[in-house]
Amino acid sequence: MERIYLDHGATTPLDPRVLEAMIPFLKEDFGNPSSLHFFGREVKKQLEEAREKVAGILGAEPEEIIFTSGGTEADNLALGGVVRALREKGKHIITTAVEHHAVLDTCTALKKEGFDITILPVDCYGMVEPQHVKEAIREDTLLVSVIYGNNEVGTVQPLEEIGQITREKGVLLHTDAVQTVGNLPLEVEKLQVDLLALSAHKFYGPKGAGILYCRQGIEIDRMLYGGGQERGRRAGTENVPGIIGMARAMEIAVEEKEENTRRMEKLRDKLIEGLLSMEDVYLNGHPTRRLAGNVNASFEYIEGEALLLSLDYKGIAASSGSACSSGSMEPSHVLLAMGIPEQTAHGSVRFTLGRHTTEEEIDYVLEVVPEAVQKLRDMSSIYQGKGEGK
Amino acid sequence: MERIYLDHGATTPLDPRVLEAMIPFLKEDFGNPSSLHFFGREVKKQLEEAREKVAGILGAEPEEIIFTSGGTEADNLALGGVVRALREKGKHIITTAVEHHAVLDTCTALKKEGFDITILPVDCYGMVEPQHVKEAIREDTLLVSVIYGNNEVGTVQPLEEIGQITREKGVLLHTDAVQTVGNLPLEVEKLQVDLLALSAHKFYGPKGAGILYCRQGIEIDRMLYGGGQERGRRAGTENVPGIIGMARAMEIAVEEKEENTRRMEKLRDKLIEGLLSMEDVYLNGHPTRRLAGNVNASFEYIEGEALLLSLDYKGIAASSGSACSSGSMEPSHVLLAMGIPEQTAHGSVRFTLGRHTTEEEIDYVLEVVPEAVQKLRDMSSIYQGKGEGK
Amino acid sequence: MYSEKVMEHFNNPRNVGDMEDPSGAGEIGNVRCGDVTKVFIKVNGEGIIEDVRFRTFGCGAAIASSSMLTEMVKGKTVEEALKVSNLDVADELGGLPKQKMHCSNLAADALRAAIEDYMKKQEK
Amino acid sequence: MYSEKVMEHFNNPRNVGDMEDPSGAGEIGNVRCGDVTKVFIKVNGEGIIEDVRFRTFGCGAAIASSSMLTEMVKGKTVEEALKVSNLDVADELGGLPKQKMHCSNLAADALRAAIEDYMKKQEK
Ligand SMILES: Cc1ncc(COP(=O)(O)O)c(C=O)c1O
Ligand SMILES: Cc1ncc(COP(=O)(O)O)c(C=O)c1O
Repeated sequence: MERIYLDHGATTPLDPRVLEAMIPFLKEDFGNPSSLHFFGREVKKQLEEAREKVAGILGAEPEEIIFTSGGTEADNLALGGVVRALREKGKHIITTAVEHHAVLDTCTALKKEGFDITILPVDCYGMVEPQHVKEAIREDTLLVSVIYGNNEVGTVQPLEEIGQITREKGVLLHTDAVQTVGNLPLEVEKLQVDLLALSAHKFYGPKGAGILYCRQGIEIDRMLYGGGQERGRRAGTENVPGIIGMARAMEIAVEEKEENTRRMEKLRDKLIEGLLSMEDVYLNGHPTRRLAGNVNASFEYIEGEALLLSLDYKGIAASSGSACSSGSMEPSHVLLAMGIPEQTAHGSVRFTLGRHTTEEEIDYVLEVVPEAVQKLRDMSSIYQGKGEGK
Repeated sequence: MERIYLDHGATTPLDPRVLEAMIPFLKEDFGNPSSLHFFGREVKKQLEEAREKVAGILGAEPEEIIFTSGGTEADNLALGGVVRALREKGKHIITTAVEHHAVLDTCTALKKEGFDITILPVDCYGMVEPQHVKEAIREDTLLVSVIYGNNEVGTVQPLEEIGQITREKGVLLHTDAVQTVGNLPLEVEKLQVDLLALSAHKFYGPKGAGILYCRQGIEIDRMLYGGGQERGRRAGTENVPGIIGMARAMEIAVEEKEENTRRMEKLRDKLIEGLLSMEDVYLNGHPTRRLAGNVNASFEYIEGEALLLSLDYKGIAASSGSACSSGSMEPSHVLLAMGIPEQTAHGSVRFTLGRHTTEEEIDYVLEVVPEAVQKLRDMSSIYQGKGEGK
Repeated sequence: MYSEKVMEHFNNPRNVGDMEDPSGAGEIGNVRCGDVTKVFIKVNGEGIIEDVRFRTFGCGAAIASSSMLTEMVKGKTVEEALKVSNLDVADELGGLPKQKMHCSNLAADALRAAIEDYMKKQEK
Repeated sequence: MYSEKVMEHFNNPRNVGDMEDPSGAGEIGNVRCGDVTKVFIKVNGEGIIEDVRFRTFGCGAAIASSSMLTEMVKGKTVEEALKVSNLDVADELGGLPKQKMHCSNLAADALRAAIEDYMKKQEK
């Protein structure tokens, strides 16, 4: 069976050019970058070149880049590291209701440590109102954390406006930019952010590597103790092949950004249009301010996982809600925050397009989805036939 | 120039058989194991097979294996995770003066959180006295952490005896076994340990993957918050190629353990003998209870890094002290704990042999080292010519 | 994640649909939880379940469990059918993932509700 | 980590050794810190450093800095030599890693001690 991968929000295939860049480091260039001898020095040099490459793309200094094991660690380090280092100065953190669990669950843990958390609401498109950020900032606010491009519904937040507010108020701003590489601008000065988290495998890089940008001068407590790697901010022998691959993947993603974005947006809009032509199907997330590859739709009267399995049977890989929590029957916290009724939230499926998605694939999806949906609706205890409504 | 790598304690080259096992996961098998669809399920299956393989080698259950980003994270999670989960039950941690910084610095951080740390002394060989463990255990002791095979001086601790004590006293025992794979027994029941940390790149596996064995029933607080991976004990998309490679590397290491250990011990003893035939050179660590590949010697009147550079110039890669701290001029905490005078500690160099080390290489080293040492001694302000002493 | 048997029942569910004049009908679950299962039974004079139908709003496990259950109880007496537990259904499906076990409860519970409905009607 | 110039001086250090009847001798550092540098100078009647020697127990940076320093001050007057700072030595070596900067201090400090020793002897 031909298989169509429309789950690029969960992970992406490794770009062959990235693998090629990694191979020497999986073979002869195996040294530990901390070693003083030849084997170490050569690798250290390449590692620092990768750091410069990443820094260049973000418009940052190499010293501001902390390599981590992934997006989760980057988010955890950003939040925990900063507020613990600043604990003498305050105890308040502001975030939003549509963050990834890597941010939300870290906040829950920090709450147990005595920090105060404010979770900002979003509108029906999943957008945060900058004014709400402004109003929520208190004397003792240390950090605001706002996701850049939402992993579930694709909504892009007005980061620059929020950044202007946090700068005025002298509060730090972290953004989870994991879903945005190769799609949205990443220059930290433009975004006005102080911390920014990335994960390589979301942009055709390898699993097991991530980045935390941390603006110079920001105090950050380490989370992993041990060797002096990453200027004492993240201990542990560096995942050298992973980091080299990540830098190369980022470079490619940025080089090909315009073209890929244009192509994907066109296909995305075709898919959205096709799905919305069905009865009782709604688009979740913002109609225009959304990630180029993201289509999230709710199919009334059926449950998302069931549709997912039906599509899988037909060779189409999609996801319901966030990949990480799709094992549970909890409706997506993002959809609920947007005010979508639980029944409708349960019926949501996410298609995330990638670089290699073709128009033929979209056509096939648009052929298969209506059949699959109808079959499930016909089975559904809460569906009474076309046009009969809830 | 031909290069001789004698720094396998810092990191090892990736075994080509390991790379071969990883390649499919760097190409077509790229799915996210959390995804329900075909791409995810296939990868999930392989990931769980890797877990079973690792568990089998440790004589453990698959549920007891937590995959991490490396040895540092495994050590950090073992200590921090356990004592934080048990904080209601006590606040005392026992460890030794010869641990890796991943353990020692975690203890320092835990001290700031209110935990009590007892650091046990060692004898002149770097050995812990089990009786000392027994005497140090208090009513409120939660955890004992003892390194299995020392990364600097190679001394192997009497874990089984210590394990018997901790079991009798009902206290948990963690061991940092990072240096021991392919060399020492790893069955957790034999070792009587409750937690055990490993790092793939130390046994010809990839950088960026590690293991924490955590006995069933032990409460452990997660350190990374986010998705539900690793049964909720370690969030973040799994480094699938790294984990697959790690399991394969472990399999190979265990299969070839007898043969490699025998070969390496022979070469190690030849190197030790050759070095000790020089004047004012001492072996650090235990003469027999030591890792098969470890030779750590102190060369009086000269400084270790200088010898390292001289050897590097002649194509020999070694290290002074632990790889991670070799950038600083602090004498090794391990050597100092063994009662070695600072001057002598400064003059220590570590050679760590590997699977591919040959007798010719050792012969070459024994040719080069005396020349290099003499040249540096002739330059040294504290050396007064042969036989004149300090 | 799911066994082949689960996927087979999910893709080719047995006994789907409504029933005219059922001897008993039961409904369990609620839309907010993403799970609603309806079961209809036709019981003959000897107390044997001659026909059974279901409709389910729910995940793959919920649909497959409903389908499996209907196959298991068709031709059984109501007393025998009452003994079919959620675990029996899951076993017959070749097992279900732990976090999905609750989904298989719905089917058996809905059947039980249908049988109670049938019994109540009998009393009248 | 180290520049080529550092490695060149480390591998081929200039002016190593003791000196008979030096005009001045200085020693800085201590063995517990892993760094001891001795500098000997021979100063002629015009106050010019005609010859200079060093011996160092220390790391690569310490040895290379000592070697570099001796080259820099040979032929200079003692007054000129006193102006050579640790940073000048590091610069001349093409830079040193941050954590190694303290090692380059020893050489210049030992030279200064040697010059002081020379001056004290002059006073007598
Ligand atoms: C927005 C967002 N943040 C963080 C993460 C976590 O990244 P990783 O799983 O690579 O650690 C993800 C991936 O699921 C994500 O989509
Ligand atoms: C004994 C020991 N523990 C822990 C570590 C840390 O492992 P990693 O650097 O792979 O995180 C090392 C490696 O330096 C080690 O030798």
